[in-house]
Amino acid sequence: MPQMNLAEALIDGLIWSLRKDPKATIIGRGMAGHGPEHHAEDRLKAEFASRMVDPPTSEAAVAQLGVGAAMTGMRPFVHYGTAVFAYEAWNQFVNEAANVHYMSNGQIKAPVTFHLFHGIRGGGGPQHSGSPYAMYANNPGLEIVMPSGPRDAKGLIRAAMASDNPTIVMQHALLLGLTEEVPEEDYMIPLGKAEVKRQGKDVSVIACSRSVVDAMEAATELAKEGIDVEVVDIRSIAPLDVDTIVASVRKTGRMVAADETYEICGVASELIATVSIHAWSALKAAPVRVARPMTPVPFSPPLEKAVTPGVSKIADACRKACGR
Amino acid sequence: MPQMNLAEALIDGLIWSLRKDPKATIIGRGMAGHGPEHHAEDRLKAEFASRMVDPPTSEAAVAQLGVGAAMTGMRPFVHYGTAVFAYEAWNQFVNEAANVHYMSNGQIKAPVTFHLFHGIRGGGGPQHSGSPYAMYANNPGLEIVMPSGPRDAKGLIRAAMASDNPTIVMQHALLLGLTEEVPEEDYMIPLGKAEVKRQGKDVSVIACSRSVVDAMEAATELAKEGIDVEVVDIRSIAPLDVDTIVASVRKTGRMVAADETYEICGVASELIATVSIHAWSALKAAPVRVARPMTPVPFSPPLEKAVTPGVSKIADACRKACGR
Amino acid sequence: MTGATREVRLAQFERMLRMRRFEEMVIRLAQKHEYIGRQHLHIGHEATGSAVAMAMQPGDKIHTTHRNHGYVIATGADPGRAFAEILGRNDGLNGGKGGSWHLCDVSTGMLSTSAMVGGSIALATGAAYGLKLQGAKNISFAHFGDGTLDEGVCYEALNLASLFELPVLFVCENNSKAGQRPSSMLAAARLRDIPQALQIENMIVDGADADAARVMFAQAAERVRSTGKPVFVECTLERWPGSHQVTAAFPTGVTDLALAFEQEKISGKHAEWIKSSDPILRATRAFVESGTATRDELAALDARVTTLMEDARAFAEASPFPEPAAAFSGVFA
Amino acid sequence: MTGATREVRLAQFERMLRMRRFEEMVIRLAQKHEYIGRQHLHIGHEATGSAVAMAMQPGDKIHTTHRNHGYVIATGADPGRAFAEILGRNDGLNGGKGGSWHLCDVSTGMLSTSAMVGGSIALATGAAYGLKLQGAKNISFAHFGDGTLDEGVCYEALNLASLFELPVLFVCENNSKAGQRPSSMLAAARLRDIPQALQIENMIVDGADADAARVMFAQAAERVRSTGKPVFVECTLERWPGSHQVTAAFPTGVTDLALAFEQEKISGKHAEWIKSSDPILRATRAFVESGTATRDELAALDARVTTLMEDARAFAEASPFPEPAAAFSGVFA
Ligand SMILES: Cc1ncc(C[n+]2csc(CCOP(=O)(O)OP(=O)(O)O)c2C)c(N)n1
Ligand SMILES: Cc1ncc(C[n+]2csc(CCOP(=O)(O)OP(=O)(O)O)c2C)c(N)n1
Ligand SMILES: [Mg+2]
Ligand SMILES: [Mg+2]
Repeated sequence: MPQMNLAEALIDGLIWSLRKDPKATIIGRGMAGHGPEHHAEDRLKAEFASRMVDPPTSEAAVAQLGVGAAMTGMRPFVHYGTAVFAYEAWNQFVNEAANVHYMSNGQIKAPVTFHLFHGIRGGGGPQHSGSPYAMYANNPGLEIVMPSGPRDAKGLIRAAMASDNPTIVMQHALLLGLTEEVPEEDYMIPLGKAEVKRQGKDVSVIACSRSVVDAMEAATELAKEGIDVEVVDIRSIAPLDVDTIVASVRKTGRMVAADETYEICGVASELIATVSIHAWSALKAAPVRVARPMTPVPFSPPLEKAVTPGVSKIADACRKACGR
Repeated sequence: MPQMNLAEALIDGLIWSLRKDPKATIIGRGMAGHGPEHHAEDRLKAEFASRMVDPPTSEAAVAQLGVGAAMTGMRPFVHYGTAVFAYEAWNQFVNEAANVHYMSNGQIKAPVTFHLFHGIRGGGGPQHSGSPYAMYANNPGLEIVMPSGPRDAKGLIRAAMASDNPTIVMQHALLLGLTEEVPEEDYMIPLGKAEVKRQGKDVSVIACSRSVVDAMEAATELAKEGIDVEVVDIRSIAPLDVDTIVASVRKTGRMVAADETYEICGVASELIATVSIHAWSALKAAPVRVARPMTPVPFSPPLEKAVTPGVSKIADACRKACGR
Repeated sequence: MTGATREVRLAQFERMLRMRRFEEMVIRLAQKHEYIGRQHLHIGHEATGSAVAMAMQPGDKIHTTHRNHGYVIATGADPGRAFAEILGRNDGLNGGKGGSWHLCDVSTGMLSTSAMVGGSIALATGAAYGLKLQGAKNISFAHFGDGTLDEGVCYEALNLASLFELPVLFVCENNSKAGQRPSSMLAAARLRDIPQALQIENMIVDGADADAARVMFAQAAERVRSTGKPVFVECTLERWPGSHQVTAAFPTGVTDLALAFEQEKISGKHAEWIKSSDPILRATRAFVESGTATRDELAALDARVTTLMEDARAFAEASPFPEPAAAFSGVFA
Repeated sequence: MTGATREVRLAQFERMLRMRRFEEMVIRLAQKHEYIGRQHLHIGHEATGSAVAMAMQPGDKIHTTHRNHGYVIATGADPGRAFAEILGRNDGLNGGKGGSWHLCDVSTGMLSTSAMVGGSIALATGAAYGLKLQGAKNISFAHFGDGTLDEGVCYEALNLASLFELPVLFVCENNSKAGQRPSSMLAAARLRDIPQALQIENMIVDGADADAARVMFAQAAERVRSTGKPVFVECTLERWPGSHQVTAAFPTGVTDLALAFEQEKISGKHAEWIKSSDPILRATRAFVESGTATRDELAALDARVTTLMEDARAFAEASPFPEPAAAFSGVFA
């Protein structure tokens, strides 16, 4: 199996999508970011330049370009270089794309995929560090996935492009260089399925996106202290795989919810609420939340670090959940 | 004390704001809705027509009209007739207004008030029934209040207009006709303070906006069954008055979170997470969530009713929390 | 005048009558039924709507706004199912999930009604993009009001359509009033200065003149088909006095075709609109004055349409409300 | 040529040199320090930026975009504090919280930098509204690039400014490239067709010609002050070849004023830009050719500015990083 970084894997997923479906089409550029991994996009351009278009800086109409085209049967992949740019298309995502199928009573679908780079990314500052997937999740009609590694990125993008629903793929900007073995062939990872990324018996860290990577590192560290951490990657916030999450907490009896969306009404809040509602009696201790604190992301490196959920905060949370 | 409906009370709050502060100014129209209460606006127009302006249907630039003017020292009140219209100004709310003070390191403030009618309102359908305050709450830098009655509406609007921060006032469209005694004189209700609207000992319903009204009715009903309900109106989701919420649950040992934002990553999720984190050991049973289910709001009356949190769902949730 | 045959003109007139009688029935339904929501009627826009519908070919797509009923009917949706939808009934076009503001009928090409100002124009631009990518010969229509030009997304969509050369026909119904406001709030001298600045071919037509509108839209659609590029047509209309009614009402009365010939009988505060702005009465008069049809023929047509709408109403009112469980289905495809 | 005194022209030139030497230092800082984020340098825009700053009067306000450094310096912020901000240091203009993309200095009227395309233009329109409501004689400036015209909110802001007659001067730096794209993606024949359609007085100027830009902005600002209405000035510029550098670089080399007179020494892939587009070299040549200043005088001025920037850099690099706890303060006023 070849090694791929996340940028290469997502481009690979995209290439397979375009190969398999003549209705697949791309709106946007810079799909592999502007960092050291950006060359991954070259393969895509080489094979499919004619199916890619570079739109103006008009996020709202560009979203509708995708939605409207999807309503005629196309499967557009619409890329936003930074998730916050899509704030200009908020209405088009949550109040147009999301409603197409339901409000027509199933007469018509909008199989569009929106692809956004999110996250505290190093120097993004107050306006460019947004991770809006908790906000999107507080709205029906959108499938939302957050790949935490190359293999998932490829399989989830393929599934997003094959889905008949509007789907948002949230890629953490700092994961683009992450490398692992990725199958060369075409495959999909079903939307809405969590994955236990590490088995453990003492505490469940329920996480997604970059926090999964951090949780895995924290787990390695905690193993040395005799704490056996289970890491559940929810992969998708909509639909949410409640069964897998609840099963893990029923097993360990303790939970840490770790995620980079903001604390209030964020993904970590939802995970704790879900577990409290469905598995309250299985909890042996209060759940612990690791999330982005309620402050804009400052530019200065030490300040940015202070607001970033990360390995040591997750490890501390696990210790706390385990009464250490 | 005079009786006022909520529309009259909010106009009264606005009138006091304009009287007390020459920098207060109004952008928008239809502040008292378009329903039977709309005449409440006449008083405002009579006294302050020259300080009101009717903008084009340009939600994004209109938001910035307010924010930019606020940055020069004005205190604009910007009204959106239906909350979802402000989706077109998402970036301007969460990524511009919210960041002004922090990212300038306190050099400049943006004391703007955004006023939005939200909620499942009877016939609003999939596109006009939004209640985006959980989404807004998943972002720092905005104060967000949701008055549940006339007295709160007046006092919170006054406080919002006096605040040095960007503040969002979310009024439930169906509460405009709600009537109660409201002090005639000028007063403020501090932002970020919850209020126990009904004392009880068996179960705490933590709610806001219209769900407070429903919870009060459910409490009356449940009293007949021997269940003594405490109703906590959070009034503000940012800042969130964790102490009052937690104190109530510590007292009753049981909680129902009732709110009209969507279930996933909604206000009810946050309330359950907050209590689970801070008062887990005080809980005698699993918390129960009453929220808007993850479906667009259908137009047809029986369908709309099916997705609306309301008295009977809150009452059932209380019974469940109490093991009945 | 035009060289169109009598049949074509009568066919248009029938569409116009259906549109008008449909809306009049909506007012009656609103007076009778409690839950019907707020309506934005298309009365006064029939010449434009019918002309647009007649310019459409099978496979063409159209997206509309809140003021959509006319288009739904003109493009051929079943009026019974449209009434049922407005009443939130099970047999509604959208199964009761959409209501008046979201009527659509994919079988007639009416892909959606977006009730967000700026929604239809951007979606229709996207649909045109989809059609173009698929190499279809079809074109896309965007219906919207003058107030839509206030919205940034409208400007963005116009720019995209021009830049990418998309086959979309922009139908701007300028009723000189955005929503309930006295006038559009665009600082342009003419609405068309915006598409003009974006290098979109544009034209203007009297949107209450059935013949002129039909000819204009036939030409405009032909331009879009042959060039593959967008065209913008501004349709001037005098706003129907009932447009800003929050509650249902008949400010101009139920349309009486006879008034086309008995102008002296027209009185009241809205006499001017009825006399010179009502496209139905204008068309009625033109038929008879040019000898194309007689008063009796038109009256007979009207009677048939009225019966049709009566039957449609009966169908809709007989339709049950959907089961509550239906609320939870169809969120995802 | 203009009737401006030698002093005014030299004062402008000094601002331009400060702007240039500032940016060149930023490149050096970026090469040296790890954490500096992405920079959008204002090299090549100095004639415009200095002209705008000179048209400002005390109490006027300006909002800028991502390409903001030139305005920060031209309007008089302390370069040491500006460097410190770009380095994320405690003495930065924004205490390290903003970085390059959000530099502001309320004491000089520079209210904010929004790094969202369309942010500055709409905020400046709002500021103009605030000034107008307060009866101030002051005006508001909006700096933005040609790509900004792609954004709907930009169009909306222009419309609002025109409709409400707001005292805002729109400074559109047309460097013929939006971001890293080969050209602006507006379907208009000329950028100014958009403000023109919205009935905003508009003009165009060679934005790399210091004298022309200064005269134009003095006039434009005067128009805004006297009429209370918006004016739109398009400044044409040839994009600096370093603009789309992801990593810091000196594609055109450190500016050497002597090249103004030794054009034959200019070579390499960017020779054309250096020869004819660099506003600093153009101004240098104009001074000497017109006899307004000697090469030695200009070189001496340059040396002073260079020393100033060197001191500013030293100040910034000596400034400590803020304490982590600072991250949590100031969310609310
Ligand atoms: C984004 C958005 N903002 C505001 C509204 C409220 N609204 C409904 S209709 C309307 C006026 C539209 O005017 P115009 O486009 O001219 O259509 P008309 O009603 O005149 O046919 C407005 C502002 C909305 N539906 N969507
Ligand atoms: C809303 C939004 N969309 C996209 C971007 C990404 N972006 C940053 S700069 C830029 C290009 C802006 O071009 P222009 O306005 O001409 O300024 P220039 O860089 O040429 O000075 C873009 C698209 C952004 N910052 N904000
Ligand atoms: Mg109109
Ligand atoms: Mg540019």
